[in-house]
Amino acid sequence: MIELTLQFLSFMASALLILIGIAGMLFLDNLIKKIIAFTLLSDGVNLALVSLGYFEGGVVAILTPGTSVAEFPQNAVLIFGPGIVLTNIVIGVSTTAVLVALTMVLYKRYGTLKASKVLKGERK
Amino acid sequence: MVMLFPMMGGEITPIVVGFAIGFLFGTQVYSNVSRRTVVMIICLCIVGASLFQAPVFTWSLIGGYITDGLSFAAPFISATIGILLGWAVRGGK
Amino acid sequence: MEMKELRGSRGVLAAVALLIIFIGVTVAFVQLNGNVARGISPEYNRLAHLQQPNSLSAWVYDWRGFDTLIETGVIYVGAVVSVLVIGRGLVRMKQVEGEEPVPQTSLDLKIGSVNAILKYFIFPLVILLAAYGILIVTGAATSGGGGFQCGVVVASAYLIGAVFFGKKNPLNFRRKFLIAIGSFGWALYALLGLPGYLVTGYWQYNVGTDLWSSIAGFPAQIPSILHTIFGDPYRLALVLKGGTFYSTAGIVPLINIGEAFNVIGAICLIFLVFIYGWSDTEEAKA
Amino acid sequence: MIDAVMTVAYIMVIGVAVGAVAALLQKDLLRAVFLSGAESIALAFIFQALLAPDLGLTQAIVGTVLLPGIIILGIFKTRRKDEDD
Repeated sequence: MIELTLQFLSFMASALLILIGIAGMLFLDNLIKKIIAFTLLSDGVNLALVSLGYFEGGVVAILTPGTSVAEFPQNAVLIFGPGIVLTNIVIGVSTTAVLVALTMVLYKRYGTLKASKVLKGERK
Repeated sequence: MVMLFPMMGGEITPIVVGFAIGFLFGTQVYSNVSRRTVVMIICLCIVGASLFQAPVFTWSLIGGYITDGLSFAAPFISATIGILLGWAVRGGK
Repeated sequence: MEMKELRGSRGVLAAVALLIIFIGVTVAFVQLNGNVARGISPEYNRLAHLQQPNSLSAWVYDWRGFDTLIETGVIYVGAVVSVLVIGRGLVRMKQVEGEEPVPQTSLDLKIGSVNAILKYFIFPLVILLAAYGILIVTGAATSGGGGFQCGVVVASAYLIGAVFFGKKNPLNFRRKFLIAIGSFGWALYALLGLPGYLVTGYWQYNVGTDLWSSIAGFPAQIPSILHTIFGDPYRLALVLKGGTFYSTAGIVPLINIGEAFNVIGAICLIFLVFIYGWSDTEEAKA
Repeated sequence: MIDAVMTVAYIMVIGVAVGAVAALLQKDLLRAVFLSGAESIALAFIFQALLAPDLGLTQAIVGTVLLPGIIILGIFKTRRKDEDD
């Protein structure tokens, strides 16, 4: 039997977010909604990476006044995931900006936000 | 106050750097608000600085540390003053 | 794909495919759950007493400096591509020649009666948000936060000003200013790798802190002049349980400032071009 | 051991999933963007509970101001409602 810890629940939430993101990016017709689904997908991946390093009773991996030097390395959470996630968030922001800009250009040319109409190629 | 001197570098440098960056951004501020608003900004800034507390590893009066529970984020105050000064010097109405 | 195309067999296929993806992801996560090694890393365990306060930034800058270098590049490229796509340039190239660029109307949010009281409070909010961003970047070496956080806080201050004041944005960053600080930030970030490279052979080696000199077999010793230049202005005393340690953050604060400038330039440029467009009239007015 | 932070975190895990589903079901695009911002706030709480406070700060700002800001600016330049014809 799997224990319902916070780590397990976060993993499940991130799996759900990844599923929702993929489904939204594939099956929704609106371009803006596809972009929102993309941000949800990247949120899910970030959550999975962060919850990788967590364990019960850990401490934040930043030295604060009064920390015990000897116990800190054993108690601190794994710092590898957050280090990657910070980069991931940045890349998510710039990718979203480019996607929205391209969507605005598509709207200008086709007069619609529906991906199916854009794919048919009817100019406005 | 433990041993003032070796730590002074780490406490003064953020204040100076904050003031410089604030001045740089202040040169881009354009607004025509009254003098009362400026006074309000300074008051709000001191309140905010006491809310944020002094940065960790700040132990002397220069960094804004007074006692436990009462300390001011000195870079925040200096950044606000830098922005206002830069606005006064190079900014516009 | 339209929703009505999903009825029938294609819908069943799509559902099965999604189910397979979900099961695969979930099984992988269940296997990972609780099976990750504790602690930070063997290297960190050995070196904890020589480490600087914020171990995240130590990781990022000592080990993964390249990664963040590319990240700063990515966000700058994002801004440039946004400018090219929305403003003139890419849109007016060859085969789409006869077409006008995207309408350049400025965002004029008429929030009905956004009255004087709101504006009376928005201006201090914008100024204090910018100051808070500067506080984050100056304290980055000793607490959570860093260059990117500072950049996004200042950029959100810019966005708030643009939304509530329209063209009379109090934090009125010009295009040239944004490009200048963005490029300066990236150059600062990249070039700060040079001292470490010249001395040890590793790009973006954290010179002031000098983590690895105590390891036997490390190729080079850092000259003390570099310690003085990069280390001493940020010298700190860490009062921990095991005693008082003197530490310095090395080049990490300078690198943070570079990244903050880069991010401010890039994200504010994205907002500027989304809101006002890239027309020449804007520059002539200002 | 159940304390306040953990309870909030468990609630927020549910909130993330509900917010994500609710955001994609909206007809009004602005409402969808605001719901995705709410999902981001919940995610920031989870990051805090998972002992990554600087990521919580970043996610709170990026997810509630920057990303919705960019997408809302895009919506203002295109159209607000999801067309149904």
